[in-house]
Amino acid sequence: MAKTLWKGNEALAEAALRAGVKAFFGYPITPQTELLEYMARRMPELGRVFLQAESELAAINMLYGTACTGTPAMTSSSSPGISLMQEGLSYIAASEVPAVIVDIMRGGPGLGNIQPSQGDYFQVVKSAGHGDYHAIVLAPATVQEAVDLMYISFDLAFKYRHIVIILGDGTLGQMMEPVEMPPFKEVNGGEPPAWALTGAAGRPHRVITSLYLSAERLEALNLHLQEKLARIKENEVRYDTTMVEDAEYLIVAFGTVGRIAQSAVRQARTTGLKVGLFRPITLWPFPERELDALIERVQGVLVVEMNAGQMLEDVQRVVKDRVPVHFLGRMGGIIPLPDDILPALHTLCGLVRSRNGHRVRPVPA
Amino acid sequence: MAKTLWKGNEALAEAALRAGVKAFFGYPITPQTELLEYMARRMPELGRVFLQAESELAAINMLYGTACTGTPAMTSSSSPGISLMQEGLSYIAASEVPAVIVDIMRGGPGLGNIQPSQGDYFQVVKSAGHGDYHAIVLAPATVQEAVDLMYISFDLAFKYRHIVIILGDGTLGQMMEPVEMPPFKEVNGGEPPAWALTGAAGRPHRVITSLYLSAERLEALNLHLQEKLARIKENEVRYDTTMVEDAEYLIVAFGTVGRIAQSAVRQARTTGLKVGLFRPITLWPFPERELDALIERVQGVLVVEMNAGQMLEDVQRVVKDRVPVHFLGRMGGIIPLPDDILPALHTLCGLVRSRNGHRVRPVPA
Amino acid sequence: MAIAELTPPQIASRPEVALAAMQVVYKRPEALTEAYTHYCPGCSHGVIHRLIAEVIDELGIRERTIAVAPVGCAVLAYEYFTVDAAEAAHGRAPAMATGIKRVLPDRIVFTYQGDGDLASIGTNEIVHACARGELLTVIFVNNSLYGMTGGQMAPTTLPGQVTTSSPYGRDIRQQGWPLHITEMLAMMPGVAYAARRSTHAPAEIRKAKKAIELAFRAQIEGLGLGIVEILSSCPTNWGLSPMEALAFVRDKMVPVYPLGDFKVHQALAARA
Amino acid sequence: MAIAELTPPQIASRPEVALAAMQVVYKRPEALTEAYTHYCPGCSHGVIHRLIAEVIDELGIRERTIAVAPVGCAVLAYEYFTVDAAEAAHGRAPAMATGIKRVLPDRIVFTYQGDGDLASIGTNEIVHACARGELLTVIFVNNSLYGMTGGQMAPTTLPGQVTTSSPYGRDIRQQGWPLHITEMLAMMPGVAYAARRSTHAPAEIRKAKKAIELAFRAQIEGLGLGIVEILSSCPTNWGLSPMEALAFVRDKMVPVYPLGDFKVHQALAARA
Amino acid sequence: MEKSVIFAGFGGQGVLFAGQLLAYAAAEEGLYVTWIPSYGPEMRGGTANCTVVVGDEPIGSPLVRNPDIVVAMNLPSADKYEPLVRRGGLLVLNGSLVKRPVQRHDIDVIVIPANDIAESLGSVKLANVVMLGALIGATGLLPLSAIARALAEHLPERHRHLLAANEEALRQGADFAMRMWPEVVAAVSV
Amino acid sequence: MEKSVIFAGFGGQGVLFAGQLLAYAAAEEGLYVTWIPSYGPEMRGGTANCTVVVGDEPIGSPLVRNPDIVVAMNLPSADKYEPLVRRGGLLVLNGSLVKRPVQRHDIDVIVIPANDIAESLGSVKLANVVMLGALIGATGLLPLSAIARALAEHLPERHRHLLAANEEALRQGADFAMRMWPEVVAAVSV
Amino acid sequence: MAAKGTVVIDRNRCKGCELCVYHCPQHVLKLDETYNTRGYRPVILDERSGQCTGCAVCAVVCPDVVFTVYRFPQPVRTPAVRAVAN
Amino acid sequence: MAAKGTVVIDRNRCKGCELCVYHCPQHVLKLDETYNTRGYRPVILDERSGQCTGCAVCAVVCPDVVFTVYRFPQPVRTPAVRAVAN
Ligand SMILES: Cc1ncc(C[n+]2csc(CCOP(=O)(O)OP(=O)(O)O)c2C)c(N)n1
Ligand SMILES: Cc1ncc(C[n+]2csc(CCOP(=O)(O)OP(=O)(O)O)c2C)c(N)n1
Ligand code: SF4
Ligand code: SF4
Ligand code: SF4
Ligand code: SF4
Ligand code: SF4
Ligand code: SF4
Ligand SMILES: [Mg+2]
Ligand SMILES: [Mg+2]
Repeated sequence: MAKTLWKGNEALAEAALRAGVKAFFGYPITPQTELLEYMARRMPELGRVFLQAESELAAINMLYGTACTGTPAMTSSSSPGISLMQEGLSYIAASEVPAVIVDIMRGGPGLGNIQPSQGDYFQVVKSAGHGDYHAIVLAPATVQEAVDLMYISFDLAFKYRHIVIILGDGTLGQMMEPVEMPPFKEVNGGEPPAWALTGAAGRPHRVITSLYLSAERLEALNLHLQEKLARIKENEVRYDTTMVEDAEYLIVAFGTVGRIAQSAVRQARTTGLKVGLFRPITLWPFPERELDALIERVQGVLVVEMNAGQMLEDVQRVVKDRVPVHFLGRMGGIIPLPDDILPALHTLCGLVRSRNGHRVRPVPA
Repeated sequence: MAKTLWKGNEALAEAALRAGVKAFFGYPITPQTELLEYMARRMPELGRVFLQAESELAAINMLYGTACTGTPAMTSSSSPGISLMQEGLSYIAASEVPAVIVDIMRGGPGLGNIQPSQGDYFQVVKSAGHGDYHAIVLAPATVQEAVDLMYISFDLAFKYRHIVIILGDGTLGQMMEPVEMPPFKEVNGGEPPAWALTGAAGRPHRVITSLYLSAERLEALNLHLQEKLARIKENEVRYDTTMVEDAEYLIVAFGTVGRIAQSAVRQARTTGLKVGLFRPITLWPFPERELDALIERVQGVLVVEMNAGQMLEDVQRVVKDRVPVHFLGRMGGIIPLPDDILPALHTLCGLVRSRNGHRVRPVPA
Repeated sequence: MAIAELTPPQIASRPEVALAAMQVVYKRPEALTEAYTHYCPGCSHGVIHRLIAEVIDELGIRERTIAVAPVGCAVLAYEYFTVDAAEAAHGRAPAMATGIKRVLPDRIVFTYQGDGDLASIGTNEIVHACARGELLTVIFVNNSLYGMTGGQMAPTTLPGQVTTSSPYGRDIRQQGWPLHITEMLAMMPGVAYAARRSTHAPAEIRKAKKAIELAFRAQIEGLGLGIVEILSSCPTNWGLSPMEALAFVRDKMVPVYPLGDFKVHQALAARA
Repeated sequence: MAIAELTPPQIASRPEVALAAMQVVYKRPEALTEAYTHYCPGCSHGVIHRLIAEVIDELGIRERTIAVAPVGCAVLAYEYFTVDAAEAAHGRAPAMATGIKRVLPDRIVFTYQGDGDLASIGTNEIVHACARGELLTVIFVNNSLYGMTGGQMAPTTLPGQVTTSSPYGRDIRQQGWPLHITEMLAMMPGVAYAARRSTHAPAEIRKAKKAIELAFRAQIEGLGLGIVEILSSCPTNWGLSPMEALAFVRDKMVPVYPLGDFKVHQALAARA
Repeated sequence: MEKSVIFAGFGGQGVLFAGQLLAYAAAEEGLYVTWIPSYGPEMRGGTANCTVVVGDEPIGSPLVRNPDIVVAMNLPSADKYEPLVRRGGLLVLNGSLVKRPVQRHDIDVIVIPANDIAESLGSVKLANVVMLGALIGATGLLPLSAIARALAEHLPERHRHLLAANEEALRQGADFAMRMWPEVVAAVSV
Repeated sequence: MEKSVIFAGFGGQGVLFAGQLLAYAAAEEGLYVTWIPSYGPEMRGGTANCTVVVGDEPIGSPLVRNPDIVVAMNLPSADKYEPLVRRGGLLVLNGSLVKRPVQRHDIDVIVIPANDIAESLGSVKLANVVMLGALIGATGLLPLSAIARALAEHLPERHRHLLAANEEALRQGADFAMRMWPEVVAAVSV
Repeated sequence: MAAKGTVVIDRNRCKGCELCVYHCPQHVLKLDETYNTRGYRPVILDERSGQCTGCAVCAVVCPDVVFTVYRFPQPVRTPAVRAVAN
Repeated sequence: MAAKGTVVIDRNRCKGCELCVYHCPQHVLKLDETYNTRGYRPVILDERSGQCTGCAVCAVVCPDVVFTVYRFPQPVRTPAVRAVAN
């Protein structure tokens, strides 16, 4: 096993290189900066494009431009920088060009701090700017998974001509873990896609736009986008489970919290509590069907996030009234550790036993 | 009745003047520009501040600055411009300064077009940037209601030191209706609030920041914000209903679509269909309890929006599995008229009667 | 049949034969599509489009040119050129063009931007494209206001000029002085060519074309960014007839925005 | 007891009595809080803070001054001044300051911004604050890179300078030339005072203070925006000792960024 | 009672203002009313239209797919809206510019040479008010005097000197409808 | 088996690198491992720490509130982390800088004059490796040779000439622990 | 008069802005009385068309690329050259 | 030597950057051997302190406002002025 120790941010960068990214545009922001710095070193070595943009706004629009040429390209940032990219993301989605974005989340709102957080769920999973669409959102829990997801993200982006966002947090970006790096993909050769802007040589000129002055045509675009999203929903759902087979209680958590919850599950099991973990890997498309199926078999759900309850709403939509849904959220850069999760779990189990009608009760501290 | 005919955008501006807004910062964008233009004429007349900003980014940050002085101030824009304000909104929320924003939505994603839309629900109601908070979101259906809500928005903003967003669409902005304008509020006199930046004359210096380097302190801020949001949720829910008393089916719609749905309800009633309308006025806080109470008494719900189903998710969270929820969405600037809603209503009723397990079925066209 | 024998009525009746034999002094450039433009009658955007197309034709670069259209009245510019084109977000054309050019360095990339687009919301992107010396050509159309949204004040609006958002006339104490951004951009070493031209008379239009050519050559020869600011008329929002609007450009705009070259890379100087 | 009779050991043992009788040549300005700063040893941010505080004291404006802190190493500046202060989003300090000044025109508002903040992400906001001639004072700290995030390239990074995001040295063909933004801003009529100073030697520091004073006077006297760019050391990210870092400023930065006044409003000229 | 009217024509023919006059008058009469323009892509020239809904209950939808009444001031508008008038509704055509026969048989139609009447009153610009007059004359939707008051109050300052001419245009439009199309006036159910 | 170690000290004392050495070695041994630094506010000076978790199953939480082992290289770190070591865990203290007695009685403690040993080897900069050596010596968490290999592979280019000195520091740290704290070595349960 | 050149007018492209009319040094252009398919009164050569020199000033000022301009190798006698496409 | 001035050093404010040490024209400053509460070796007046002129150059270059500088109305005899706050 050829594993080497990689820092999350750098591993993401290296995986992107191996996946064939040909251009990187970015702007420094903690806790994501090592990704940019790694690209600054390696892209020129490989004869590819690295450019530090003057801002996140410029970065996303440079990415937009490169994407229009059918070239695999990406940017990365952290929460406030992602807020600045919302307009650009909406343009990219409407234009149907492939783009990969990494968001290594930090504490908010506002300037907040640089500690890990999951406060971007809403803005990344629900909206990403004005209009109707969702990006494909991948939430790795380990550095290896970050690498693996990054490695396929360009394929997804090109397959659907869509935005793929890798959503991590400061922990993932800063930690080191042993990683098996995938091989370098052959990136040269191959015609640019049939929609790409390359110069109208010997063919009619092509246009990439997000402007549709007629309401009918803009609705048609939207229906097409919705149809595409439906296809993605059908084909691209990813999730992971731990000990769910006989679980009576279920933790739902993503990313770093997902892996931490795994420890909590193992510890709880040693005390005889039949707990399992459901970890969505694609936050959009959210693994609704898969979670739904599990709900039939458990007595209560605990959602754990590093926010005030954002994915929680998606879980509630799936669970409906069938079992109680509890929530444990830590914010501002505090990471919920197994020691926090276990009491919340016990509360859930206790409450479930005592009064069954109870629905949601935040257990923040 | 001293009603005069007002165009939505101008009525909003005039109502803000009467409510005591002292500074307006904005950037032109259709279909909101008349609001800015009206302010350009009237604010100088009243000796107040009108400033056209160089961009929406600058506008929201000018507003942020003015808000820090404890001065009632506002900006207005439309969807792509609101996307550009996401970072600033997050800062304002974290800093707990009062600010009023008007969003007259247009078709998206991307440049889209300038026709009416409700595609900003997610970005305005759910996220408005990174981090955990919700703005107070008011969704008027008529020009009169727009005026009335604008008139109280500064009170709300100051009461909670929070963001208030008036969420309308191109229809509301462009249409004229008879309006009774509220009286001018006395705006001079009154000390600036105790947190406002005014110069440290004879008192310790004050700081307004959104930076909390320690995770503990940032979590404390967040818990405080959540507590504040809970208070808002308790006190500020607003909604409207039409013929819900004996309704067997319920339409849920907001803003312009809400008023159009009212026509549909009246027409449906003439055919004997017992339909009612639930129209959230505050989109955040969403009238969960109030809707919940109604759900117990109906057999099916039809959500109608000018988007692909955004408020739909909140309705689903409330309805859970109790009755089927159908959805009718028009996009790209197409406005769902009663003629569109009635067939969707009939489908719902038909389906409800035929197969009861059915949950959500979009009926887009 | 010799041409001289043709009587004019004959030409009129069989123009295809007759005209073919004549010397074509001017014809529609290949780089323009057949589409009718949506511009108002007399709007200079159309003139500027044509000049760009003529230069593209003459330089023989049509098949390797990529255009970036702005948000503004020229938002549909991509429908009027027979080159590949992308539509940028408001103000971001230079960033988008950078993204294109960096991965396709042998293509010719130009942006077309209004004064609201380039000199207001998009100032950051143009400044930094210039600072980096991106090999781009920028056509900057200054009509002193926001045409598309109905005539609001721009940073380029003249002192005292009434617009829908400066209803009492632009007051320099409140709203600042007209922005001479091209002069500012010219200061940066990354800019190889920077000039201001006008559309108010045939001779000026010819000079504008020459400047556009140099702005393309700056890119083609790898010298740096080339930018031409072109004073342009907006009869509609000025409330003037097309001819009056050109007079407004000549009499009101040119005094505030002097025409000329602000930077000519020495490698271009011979051609200027 | 006459001062001359005090022997130094007595002074040392009863400093409060003895020193009180002496002439204070320098003491901590009132406009500074007692907080220890978080800056690295030898970082010029501290010097610049002190100069601002001294000027505020001397102008007697502390109680009506409002500061706007940037995102950058000086993000906590609001903890170090005894004036009201707000913390802006990255690059947006001029917009935020505009919002403050416009509603409190008799207050004195200044922004404190790094080169990443002002000359990269925030270029648009500073250009337009200048274009409008906002009555603001801008202290612009140029340390040639992004200090806070660990030393990445800024638009101000020197040609060839190695940073964590220009690991092979800034290549002007790829990353452009250093941005002389103060010279560019100086061109705008809305700017009443624009200068560049340095912190690399005591005499330079004294000149920097004078410039800061003029930048405040420009605002106080309603002449326009005043901006001082100050070349500043970042020993940490340059990997130099504090003294070496000052030498770097003197030997490497000053040649690229010439010191001097670029714009002095005539009403200030007498005082300059 | 709820009635919807679409005014349509070239930009510059004053259709938005005609609609506003109706709306102002309705508001003055204490009725509920909405007025909404087509605010198309920011392109110049082209056509313009607005929808006015008047009623004695709060107006739900300010837009309608099949209006009760269409006032079409030029041929493209006639072409576009004739098929949309609701069955039994009314189409008012500017006969000066629409020379073709009407296709529908299930609606009432009034054709009035509005440009000619307007020109006879001194300015073709008055055609919009002539058309509005015809609409009022035919339907009695509001008292003519209410429209006249709205005119007096809302005619832009720079057109003040044309007030009398406008009032005359209104009256002549109404007269024409009542005189020349008595069968429609009698039948009209809108 | 899963063990968590926190390395803590002043910035500049090399605690992050010491943790990385452990992590590299663990990875080479085919174990699961996570390393995560405190990445504080971007301020200079101050303290630094990192957490290493080693195990033979995939690591869930890369962070722990109560680590099995703490390596504290200065007094503030000792003060901060002594109370957090899990009951029965191990605290390795740099005796050169931490002169105070240990408060806890429910943990094992090794005190090693790391700075002094390091200085005797030519550079106080070696103290981090001395401490790491002591940890390995006391716990046998990994073979010393694995750490030595990690050193050989990951010592930055500019410190290459100090490789031998580093190896010696590692050895002496381990020796010291085994020689001077045999009862701990015997008891240690981590 | 001897015509030195002529223009072909793309009638439906013309928006009747009259810029060419004002600028034509020979004053040979005017607006038509009738409308083109897009509702504008387009430009036509008037009775003095024989004075057209093919100087192309009209083409230079026209925002809508309405003109194709020709020059005769040698002058063509008699007036009223009127070439209009479609 | 006759001391013309002296400085009071706010010991815990000093970060030991030595800028004052290098810049003092009289070379009367040096770093202490011991650490202050924040872990830095702060500046102290050395044995030549009597040569301090109260010129305040140290205060000008110091990034941490460590110095208060005094000047004596007339010179004070003997060396070793050493004034350190707290
Ligand atoms: C983010 C954003 N803000 C505002 C707008 C609205 N908008 C469209 S065009 C335009 C101004 C265009 O003016 P200019 O660039 O001068 O071009 P012109 O129309 O004058 O040619 C504006 C503000 C937008 N589409 N997007
Ligand atoms: C929108 C956004 N992007 C990026 C950052 C990260 N960031 C913090 S400080 C900084 C750069 C500061 O550099 P400069 O302005 O030169 O100040 P210095 O630290 O050098 O004094 C950056 C990029 C941020 N906080 N917000
Ligand atoms: S509005 Fe002005 S700039 Fe826009 S097309 Fe019309 S004349 Fe041209
Ligand atoms: S990183 Fe540089 S700029 Fe920031 S405090 Fe340290 S020395 Fe100063
Ligand atoms: S070519 Fe010259 S002379 Fe002939 S119509 Fe055109 S402008 Fe007039
Ligand atoms: S300039 Fe062109 S568009 Fe204008 S009238 Fe002449 S031919 Fe027609
Ligand atoms: S006052 Fe002058 S002489 Fe005295 S210590 Fe300071 S720099 Fe040296
Ligand atoms: S300059 Fe200031 S901080 Fe630096 S050593 Fe001297 S007294 Fe200390
Ligand atoms: Mg313009
Ligand atoms: Mg800097």
